[in-house]
Amino acid sequence: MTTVASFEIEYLQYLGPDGQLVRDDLPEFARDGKTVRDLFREMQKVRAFDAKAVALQRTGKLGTYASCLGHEATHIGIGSAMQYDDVFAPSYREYGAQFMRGVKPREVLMYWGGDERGNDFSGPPHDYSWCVPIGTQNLHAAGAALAFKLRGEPRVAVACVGDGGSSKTDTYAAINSAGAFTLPFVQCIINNGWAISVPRNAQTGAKTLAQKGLAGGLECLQVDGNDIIAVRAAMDFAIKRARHGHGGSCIEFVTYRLSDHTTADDARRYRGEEEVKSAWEREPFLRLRTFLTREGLWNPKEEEDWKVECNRLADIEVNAYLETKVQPVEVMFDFLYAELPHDLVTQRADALKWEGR
Amino acid sequence: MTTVASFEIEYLQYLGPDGQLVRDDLPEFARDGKTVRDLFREMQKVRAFDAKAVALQRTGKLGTYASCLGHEATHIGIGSAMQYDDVFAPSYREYGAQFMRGVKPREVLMYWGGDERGNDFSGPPHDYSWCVPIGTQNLHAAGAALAFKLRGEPRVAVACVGDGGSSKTDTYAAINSAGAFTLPFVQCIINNGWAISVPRNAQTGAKTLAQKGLAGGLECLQVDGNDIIAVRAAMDFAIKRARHGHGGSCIEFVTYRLSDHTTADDARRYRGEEEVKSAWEREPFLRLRTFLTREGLWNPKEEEDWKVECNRLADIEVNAYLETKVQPVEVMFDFLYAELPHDLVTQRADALKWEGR
Amino acid sequence: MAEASKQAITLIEAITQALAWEMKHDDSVVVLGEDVGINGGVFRATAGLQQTFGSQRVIDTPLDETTIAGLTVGLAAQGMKPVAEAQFDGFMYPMIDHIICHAARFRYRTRGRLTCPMVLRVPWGGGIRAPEHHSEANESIFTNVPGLRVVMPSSPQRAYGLLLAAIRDPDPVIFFEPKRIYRQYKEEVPDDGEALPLDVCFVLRDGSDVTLVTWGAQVKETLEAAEALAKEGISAEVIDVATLKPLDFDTIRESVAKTGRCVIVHEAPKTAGFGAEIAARLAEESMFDLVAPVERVTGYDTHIPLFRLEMKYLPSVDKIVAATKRTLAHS
Amino acid sequence: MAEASKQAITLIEAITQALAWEMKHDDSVVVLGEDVGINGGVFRATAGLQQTFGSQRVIDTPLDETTIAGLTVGLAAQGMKPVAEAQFDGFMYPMIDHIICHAARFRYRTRGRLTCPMVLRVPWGGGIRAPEHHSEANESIFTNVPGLRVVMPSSPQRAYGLLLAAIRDPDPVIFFEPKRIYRQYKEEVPDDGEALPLDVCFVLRDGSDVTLVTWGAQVKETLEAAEALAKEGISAEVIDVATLKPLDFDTIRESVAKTGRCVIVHEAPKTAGFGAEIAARLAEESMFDLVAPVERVTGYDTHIPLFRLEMKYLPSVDKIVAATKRTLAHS
Ligand SMILES: Cc1ncc(C[n+]2csc(CCOP(=O)(O)OP(=O)(O)O)c2C)c(N)n1
Ligand SMILES: Cc1ncc(C[n+]2csc(CCOP(=O)(O)OP(=O)(O)O)c2C)c(N)n1
Ligand SMILES: [Mg+2]
Ligand SMILES: [Mg+2]
Repeated sequence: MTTVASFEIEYLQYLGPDGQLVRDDLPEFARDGKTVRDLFREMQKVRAFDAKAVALQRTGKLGTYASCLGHEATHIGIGSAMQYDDVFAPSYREYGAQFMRGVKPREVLMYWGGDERGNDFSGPPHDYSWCVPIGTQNLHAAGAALAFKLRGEPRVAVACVGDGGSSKTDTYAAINSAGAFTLPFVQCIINNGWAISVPRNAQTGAKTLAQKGLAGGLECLQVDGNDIIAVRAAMDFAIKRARHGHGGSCIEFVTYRLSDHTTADDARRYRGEEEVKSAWEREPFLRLRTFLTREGLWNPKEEEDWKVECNRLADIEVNAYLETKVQPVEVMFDFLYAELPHDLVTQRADALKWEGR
Repeated sequence: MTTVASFEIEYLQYLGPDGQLVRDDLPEFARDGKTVRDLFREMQKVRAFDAKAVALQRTGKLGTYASCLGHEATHIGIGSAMQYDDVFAPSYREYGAQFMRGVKPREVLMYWGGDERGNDFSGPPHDYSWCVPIGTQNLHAAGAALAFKLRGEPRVAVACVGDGGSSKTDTYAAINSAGAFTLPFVQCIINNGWAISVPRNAQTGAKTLAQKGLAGGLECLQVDGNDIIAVRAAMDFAIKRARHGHGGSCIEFVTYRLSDHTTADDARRYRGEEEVKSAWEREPFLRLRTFLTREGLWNPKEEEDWKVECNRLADIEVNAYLETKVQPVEVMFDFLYAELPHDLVTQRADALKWEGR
Repeated sequence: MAEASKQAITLIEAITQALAWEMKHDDSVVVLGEDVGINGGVFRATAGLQQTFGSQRVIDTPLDETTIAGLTVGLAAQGMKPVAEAQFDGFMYPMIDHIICHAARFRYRTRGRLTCPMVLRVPWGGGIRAPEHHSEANESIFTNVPGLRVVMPSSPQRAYGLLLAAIRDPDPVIFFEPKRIYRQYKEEVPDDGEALPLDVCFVLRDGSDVTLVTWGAQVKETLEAAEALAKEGISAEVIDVATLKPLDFDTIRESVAKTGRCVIVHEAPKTAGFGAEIAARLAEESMFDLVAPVERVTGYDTHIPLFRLEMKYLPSVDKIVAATKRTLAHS
Repeated sequence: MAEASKQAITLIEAITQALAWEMKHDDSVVVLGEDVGINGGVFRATAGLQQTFGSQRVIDTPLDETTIAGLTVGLAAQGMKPVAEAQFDGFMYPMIDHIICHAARFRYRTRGRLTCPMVLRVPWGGGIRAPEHHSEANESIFTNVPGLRVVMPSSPQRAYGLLLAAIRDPDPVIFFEPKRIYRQYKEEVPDDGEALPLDVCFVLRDGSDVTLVTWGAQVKETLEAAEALAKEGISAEVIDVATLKPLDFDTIRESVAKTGRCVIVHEAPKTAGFGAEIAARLAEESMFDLVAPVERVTGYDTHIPLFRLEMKYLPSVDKIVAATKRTLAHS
């Protein structure tokens, strides 16, 4: 038989779980350890925020919340590689990436706290907000990428979806569109092992999730999502390709969901303690501490101080959230269409009437 | 970097367009030239039928009709490899495959002639009927395959979709399900170069359509769809794998749509004569004539006689179709639910009243 | 099981009980969806079923609603009785293509050769302080689709009996479960395998002054409103439509013939909600019985807000009482 | 162009003319869909546009409606004005998820930060002897969805003016085109870029005895019925709803206040068709004006049959006349 096409999926990792470098071609940005340290600090900020958010939910001050515990390297790596003009399409837990783009923690809390104003956030106004219907955001990002291409703008659209979401037909549609139109698009598949209670292997027979991109002719890569150096390097590569008109990529970030799926979930029902314990040994902070300490860029005192600062910053956000007044009832109508249609005037008045207004 | 997965897409062809063998490992069934001759005869039957159907439409005696001109090797090859108990899910033009399974040409005409009874055909009662919403049938076939697996039945589900349909999200969903559940499923992608006016290359950036299967971890293969020996061999391989519990395959058959998309289409609007002319040089009959003549199994006289017979058989079917009386109006209600719901009694009576009954 | 049946159970437990009964008595019944297996579903509707019936009968699917719908149609066409779950109302839209183009048509298309005896269970509606897309009342979409049945229970007993009927029905059924009342109260539900009919409304309360027509979670507020009205000497008949499609309009017509007034209560947006169909039939068939204009108490024609405002969107006891009183201004 | 405007054109040509006008005057308008490019669309709605505006403005997509819908939402959110085509009504179902969950919600969800100014053009309805799934009247599904506009023209002039309005509207519009009357007759349509309002019904014929309310292809039969009734001395007012959502009920209410009778005509199945909403509003707001029960002349609650029977499914002049006469039996 003749071979008409052949493909290899590579795995990218710089920093092993033990903090040792597994290859000696560190990317430019990582040679200056300070950049890595700054990223590490951002990761700590997210983790501090995340813990506060979970606590808020536990005390009834927040609705269902999706924790990002364990995903910090992937999220910060993705967000830090993007430019302001690029478009980011998150699923619902990539807070780290969004913080790097200017979204405020209080806005995350407002969203999960049942207030639409969280979606009118301080990040780039062209960024998409959180997307609950899994995978659909990928196509909105592909649509953004198509707009950039049509207008000749050197911008890139980046979308995140989970291992579960890699099964969603919209993900395939986005991948296929990106290939068909050679779009400046990066499909990040954040494989954290679980889709609520369904393990990665039940989602697909594909050996890697990166290879989903082959179905659309994209550049495919699997990355250690707990290694921020690898995440950032992979994103730099994919974004550069995209920005220069060379088309889309599909990158699988292998990480682990250390938390429950959301605060409404109880992961002990379906996954073993052993697995979680061993995942804690591969989580993204440990290796960075080792690496940065070795480079002389981090020490326990610094960590202690930074933690205090992270908590202080998080508290400011939590308080700002808690002080947010509920929206007046007419917002239901006033943000529905650009102008209130005549047919809704009576209903709007009725809603006000029930408010005694 | 470490390679975590690698894939090759092979191309299968035995008989070149010129009728010469391109490899010397002919499959068992083809070593006996008579089998190939029988398949050739079936191909001619389909072609004769197809010409009659187009003529019927042109004279106003049939609705829109999708011709299968040029696809005969792919269709007959697929149909001939299947067993009665297997389930076939066609798109809308794989008449050849269906005839091999017992569907009558008159039933095809009834369907395109605006009569639902064409769907209640003489083929296996578990086979799906024609499917207009592109690609959806693939998932129904995957569902059938799941039923077989759950019940432990050694049956296989085979679905056909076009190059256009390979972009449809349902196709991905079927492929992914087949991989996730290790289903006895064969996804045939019949690449005839065009999806109405949209050429194959506009559908996807993927180099082959076979590699769509990689997204679900299926066995993938590209086949010369104008070479009936290759088609049959590929199907035998995929069906055997499936029947033995080894899972699904995704096979791309490269052929060419020699006709307009349907009788409602005018392909001259969007494709060049040159392309069509050169496709006629690769069509499936030429090479078979050369091959069988060389083997001493075919000659012009035989062909002449067989053509007459094919036309006679087709005429019988056409006449049976033309004599079909229109269904009584109450079928609208009587086949909607197992039992007529009380709420529809008045409407049914109204429909009869307008018939003067 | 016989034991269990003596205990009062919630609506969600009645769902589980019905699934378990039917799986035990009919091998062709399989349950599929996201997280329905070891996790027992995000609402625990399938809790324990995989443990009892195995992973061949209770199947976790890949995360894709198109996949679930398409596989379900295929399973049903090939002799199984699949009961699929859409995890939330807001996630069922990708299923619509397979439901409308195939599930609702297989019998019609093939003149009865292939059929589609499937059930799609959908946790439905708002009021549980859930995130976006977890609170939709989208039943009306399906009521315009020929070939479907649309069912929505509003009590543990009706959940049990109607779900059994839905699974046994030879045609596709969209089975909406009002999640707000999943655990609202308990009721004794004998585990006797007795199904309820799929085409009659339930008269939950007799009355003579006005007919209150509703379904799903709003049955709660509507009954409360009837109670409040009774205190003021107003006698309200309460009808739980329960089987929206095909509709049993006879029961509603007869009630309105008696009361002369009708208030329709539902959670979905007003315009083109299923209440419109009931009001339309009254305009066609009960014109001369009505002494007052029909009233609809519904969600507004806007999206249900995120949870800080959602209760201001939903029909309330007060709104039902007020509308009823407006009808009583006429005589 | 100035030349062309003097000639009478068909409804489908009016669509092309509107697209061309707006693409010429607004660079952000792009057309996308299956076969919309060199082939000019299977109905020729986009004929010549790719030749004029290039393949960056008139884009053939891969064959997937989810893709088309999702890309369209993305384009619209990022400053483009996409006009997408669903090749036929029966193929739009996979688009519903993006329409309902995103197009209709972007403005609401983000408090106006992101919007979705898109148009989805859908050749709609039966009666052209087409294959299965090519003849659906599914407009009612979208009329229950907040945040959408649903529009359906019934003449070349209205097609031109309403499509221009739809493209310019800052919110998502589902634009149904009654394919049966694509080429029914010609009319002069000045190519002047004048849009029509998106929230008023068109009174096509004044009358005093009865109000006939309809939209889309049935406008033809309804006007013919009015003509036939006129011959018998019955004066029928004919209203083309045209903009179904948001609905201009004022025009209908005022007409019924005058005539006291209403017959609603539509092609979709009766139950939960959009006619139900109009009848419901009459039951709420026009009870005391009506002298006769409301009548609906509609498709039956079954699938439109394949074409040998389809005309027996659709509303006809005779059926409209008969229903109208039933309303006249009351006074
Ligand atoms: C279309 C859709 N179906 C179902 C859900 C319910 N749901 C929310 S999160 C989730 C699992 C997602 O898993 P994955 O994609 O791996 O992302 P992760 O949560 O692990 O980050 C499910 C099923 C949803 N939000 N959207
Ligand atoms: C969901 C859906 N969208 C659009 C169509 C209209 N349509 C019918 S055939 C066709 C092209 C199909 O091309 P391909 O899949 O290559 O199959 P082929 O006709 O070439 O066999 C299209 C767009 C359809 N039938 N279904
Ligand atoms: Mg996951
Ligand atoms: Mg093709």
